[in-house]
Amino acid sequence: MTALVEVKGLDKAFGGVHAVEGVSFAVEAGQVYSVIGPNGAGKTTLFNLITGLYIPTKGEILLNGESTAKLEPNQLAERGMCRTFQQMQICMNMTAIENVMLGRHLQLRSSLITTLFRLPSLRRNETAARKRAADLMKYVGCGDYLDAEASAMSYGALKRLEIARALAAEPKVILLDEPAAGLNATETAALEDLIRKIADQGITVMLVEHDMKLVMGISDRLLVLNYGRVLAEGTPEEIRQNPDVIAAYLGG
Amino acid sequence: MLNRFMQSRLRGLMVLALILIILPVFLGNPFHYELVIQMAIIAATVVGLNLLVGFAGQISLGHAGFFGLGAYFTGIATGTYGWSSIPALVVGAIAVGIIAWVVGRPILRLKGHYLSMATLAVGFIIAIILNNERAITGGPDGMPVPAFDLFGWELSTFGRYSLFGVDISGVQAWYILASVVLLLAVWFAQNLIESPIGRALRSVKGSEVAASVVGVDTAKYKSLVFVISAIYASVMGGLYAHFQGFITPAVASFEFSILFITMVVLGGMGSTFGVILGAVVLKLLPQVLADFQELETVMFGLILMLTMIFMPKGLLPTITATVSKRMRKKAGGEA
Amino acid sequence: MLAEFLQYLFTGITIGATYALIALGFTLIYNASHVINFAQGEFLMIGGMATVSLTAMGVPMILAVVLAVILAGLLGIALQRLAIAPAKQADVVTLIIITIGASIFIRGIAQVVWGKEYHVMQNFSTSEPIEVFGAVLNSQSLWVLGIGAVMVVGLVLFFTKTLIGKAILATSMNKEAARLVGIRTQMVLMLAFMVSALLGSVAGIVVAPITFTSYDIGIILGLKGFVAAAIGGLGSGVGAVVGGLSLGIVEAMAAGYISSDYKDAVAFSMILLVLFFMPRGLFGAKVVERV
Amino acid sequence: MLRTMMRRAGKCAAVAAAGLMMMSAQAAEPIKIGSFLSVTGPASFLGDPELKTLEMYVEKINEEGGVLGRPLELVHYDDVGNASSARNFASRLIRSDQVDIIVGGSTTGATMAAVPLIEQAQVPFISLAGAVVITNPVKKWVFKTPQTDRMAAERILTDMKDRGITKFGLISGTGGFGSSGRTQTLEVAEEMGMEVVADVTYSGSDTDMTAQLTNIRNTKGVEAVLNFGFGQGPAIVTRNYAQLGMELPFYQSHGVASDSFLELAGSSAEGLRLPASPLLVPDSLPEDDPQKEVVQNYKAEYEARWDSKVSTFGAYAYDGLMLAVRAIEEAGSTDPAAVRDALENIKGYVGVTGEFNMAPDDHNGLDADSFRILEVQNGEWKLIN
Repeated sequence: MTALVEVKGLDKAFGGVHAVEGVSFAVEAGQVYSVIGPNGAGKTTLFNLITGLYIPTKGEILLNGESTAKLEPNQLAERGMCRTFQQMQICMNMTAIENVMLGRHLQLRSSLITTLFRLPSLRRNETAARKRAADLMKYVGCGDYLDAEASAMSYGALKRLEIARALAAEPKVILLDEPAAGLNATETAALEDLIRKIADQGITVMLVEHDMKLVMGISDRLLVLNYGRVLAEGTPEEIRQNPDVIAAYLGG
Repeated sequence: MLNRFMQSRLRGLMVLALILIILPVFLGNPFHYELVIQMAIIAATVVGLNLLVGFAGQISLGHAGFFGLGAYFTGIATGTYGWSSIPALVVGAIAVGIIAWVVGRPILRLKGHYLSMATLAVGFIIAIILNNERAITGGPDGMPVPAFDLFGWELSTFGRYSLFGVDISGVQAWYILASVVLLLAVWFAQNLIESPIGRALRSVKGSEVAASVVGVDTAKYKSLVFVISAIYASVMGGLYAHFQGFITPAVASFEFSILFITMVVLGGMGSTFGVILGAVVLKLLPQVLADFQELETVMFGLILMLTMIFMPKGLLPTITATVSKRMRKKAGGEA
Repeated sequence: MLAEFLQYLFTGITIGATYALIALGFTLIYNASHVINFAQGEFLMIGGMATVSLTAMGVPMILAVVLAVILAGLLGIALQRLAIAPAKQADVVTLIIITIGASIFIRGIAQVVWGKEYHVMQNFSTSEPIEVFGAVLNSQSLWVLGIGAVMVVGLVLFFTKTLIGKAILATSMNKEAARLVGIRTQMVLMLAFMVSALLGSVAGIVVAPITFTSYDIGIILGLKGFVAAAIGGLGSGVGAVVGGLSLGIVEAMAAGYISSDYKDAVAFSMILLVLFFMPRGLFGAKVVERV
Repeated sequence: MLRTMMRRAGKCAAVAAAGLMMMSAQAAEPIKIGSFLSVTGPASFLGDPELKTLEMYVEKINEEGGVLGRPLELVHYDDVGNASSARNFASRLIRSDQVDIIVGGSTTGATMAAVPLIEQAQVPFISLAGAVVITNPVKKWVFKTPQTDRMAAERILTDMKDRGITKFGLISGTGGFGSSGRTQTLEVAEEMGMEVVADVTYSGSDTDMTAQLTNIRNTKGVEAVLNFGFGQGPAIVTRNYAQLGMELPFYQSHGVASDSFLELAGSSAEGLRLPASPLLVPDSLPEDDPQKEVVQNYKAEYEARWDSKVSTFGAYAYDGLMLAVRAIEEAGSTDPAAVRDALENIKGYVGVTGEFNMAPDDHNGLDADSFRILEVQNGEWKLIN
């Protein structure tokens, strides 16, 4: 079985400083794959590289066996990759549901003429998209905000809204960057359920997260980064027993 | 169903149409009509500009360049080459659209003030060309533009026409034309905003990264909205040229660009009806302030400054926010 | 040939030095507050007009210059306090419109107070031009260049050696952090506007003998200053100087060698070209977008 | 602000209504002289003295009993030098204020923008702007008081020829005045068999024209230099000319024929020549010159009233107003067609600018000789011929 996401010898330097160096790993379809490591280990940089926001200094990323080197983020989205952000990227100039409907952008191709005259086909698609977006909002647990402006939502709700938007794009793989940051215990538990539900649908999940309990509980495999390099890779059980990881985490 | 539809989507358009129907009652003389006609044409231009600035968040300080190109294309095509008005407007719009696309592709990669700078430069270059190509444009002294014609039927502000048996004057006929054009401009703009394309545009302003990771080709949409707003400007420039009967390179000037963007910001960025209000206010202000003579400039600057300081979101959004807050308070008090 | 080239170069450098000084004013305010101050040209106008009108009233030149500079400084403070500070939550474009409103307002007042005529200011020293290899240089150009250089050096020292200067820099880099270490950011912003106004008014005074001065001279010079600042890269002092000089030289060369009709178009095309290859100007900070 | 606007709108409506009601009592009505001028903005040096002149003489005429027993009322708007504002204010004058005649249009751009409207509205219009296009081809309702730029070009080139010059360099502003002047100069030069060997321009906002002048200086065969432009630009050109040490005969156009130009250009202006109205040299005119008295009176009255130097541009407004008054008097009413016909037939009106002899094919009525060639000597204007 070929890997869905494969990273080979990835390097990213910012003015001589290596944020990510020689990182290789593979994520297979259907897995929950987590990336952990101390602050500044290069986790978000890695996600930015995978999703095409940064251009690697060296190395290669394959999505479904295809090199992503020349692809823009939106072209990666067309190939089934979607993500959320550590520093949330919500369009505050739109309503909550419009943010989710934005996620359906790729499914809602309409011509300029159809749009300008608001022809029936567009209206039908819009109604369907709105319904699907509403369902997704309920699914991630922000059904209370169906009529709200994005700017009126709480932090936790926005985090879930961002996941709903990513799901609206019907991705094959979804990258979640610290979804639990800033959430309380109840919210984190709900999030864990949500990630499981997503994984159960057959969507591959990649996760950057600090909450060890959450990560160890739901991950199939883990990647541990330290100073931009791979410290360890394996199942939660293997990681837990890896002496390097223990040393790094205990500050040894 | 129909009721809800009316409420949400077309309410604003209906109100605008109603205002345009009732307004003539208050228009005392042909000059008042002229003012309103100009307001409508300029308002339609800034409705287009607002798509770019208010919704997609891309600042343009050179939009009058496209307005001027449209005006001159129409002026030259109808005046020098004897074209009919509609083909002149259409071909002009296509030509300006292509120019905007060619120019927009590279400069829309720029962000913030650098984009302002680049659009300003484009506007200036257009104005300089119009000013210098005397043989074609008449140079700084400008050129006359024939009356608007619809397949041989001429629309002059001094003519008399019959509409469904009712005798109307030339300015009234123009008023009807300008009203229809404004309503269409608003209708198209609203349709565009509330569509997948519109969401993509707004997401470029809201968060460009978010837009790109859900598959929005932000470069493409920025170019698209740039072209659309340039086409709005071009068509309106053409109508403006016909209506004025005479154009000078001032229609493409930096001052005019600043006036356009000021209308957008003063009225309320991202609010279609807000920018119309902005156009009305800024078009009316010089007429109202004309009596102040020497102090006119001082007053204009002061009003502009104070409005923006105390209503940074623009006139209409601030007014609606205040009104709805009051109403909520009232409703709360009663309950 | 050489004489011709040198002549264009001198012309370009003189105009360019003026642009550079204005661009520095933009840079200063941009650095401290990320505002593009479209009223920057009005500081120039105030400097020139106040000096001219004071000398006409019999005030000695030196005193008139000092008073004019002080007037501009006060205006800078007033602009920040009364127009920019109350609108600090506003959008970038809104702030631009506010400064445009302010510039129209200031210009309006100047027109009422000083009238609409153009005024002459005498050269600071001899009016005899200086000849170099067949090209002539206006003696006032030397003043422009000299005072320009002094001001650039002064600014560098101000930012690197004085506490206030360092505070302005710190605020520009990170407002929150600056506040945490006890910098009164509002005070710093006010200072930035004041220094920028001082800079502008001095520029207005030194160039007045070359360009004449009137109530509306600030419009076009302010605009050119913005252009220069953008070419150089907003926020970069070196950029402002290089941007100003190169804009001036390109204009003069274009007028001399290409077409005087299209020299401004050539200058604006240069901007487009620079921004095409360097989206943040020649010396603009390269920032990595954080997501 | 909105309230003020509403109030004003109300006022406007009230005035309009009142106007309608009073139509019947027209005999008591003042004669409305409409005007749109560039009182502020880049052309304010034209509009400002023009407005002052109009205000002052409307007052004076009213003190002396008005015209046809009716007082004059001046309705004025400032077009800020913007052509589309000019057109809009012209429309306001015609349609809202319903003026009887328009005297205005400081610049050619402002004038030409208003012309199509005025022609359709059929209101007599006396423009105060220079370019030849305003009255050539003749437009039925449009007249003008300043000499055309073509005449200026003819006058200058004749003077050059008299001095034996056949090849000259031309530097002009890119604004309306300079640009039109340039075209006329090129045409006249060709007709007179002269050669324009260098042809450069500068824009109105330029602060240094050394580069353009260097270009002219380095052109082979240049025997003189002509600058066509107005505003502060020609003063800068003059100064740069002196700085470059250029010693060829130097000409300016009538666009800078004012004392303030001398102040700006200072000693650099020494020796330059230009065509101008005799207003700049009232006392040098021979006693038998019919214009002498008019010119001296206008200068004295203007300077007494406004405490500022008289300018030839204000004189255009003086002549415009006087022509309008004369036409109304001759027509015996304010009927537009009658006033227009009267205007077209005015002969031998001696004004400040020159002697006007209107004709159906000449709505300017001046000839090139109304320009006097002046030279700057010791910082003052001297009449050459």
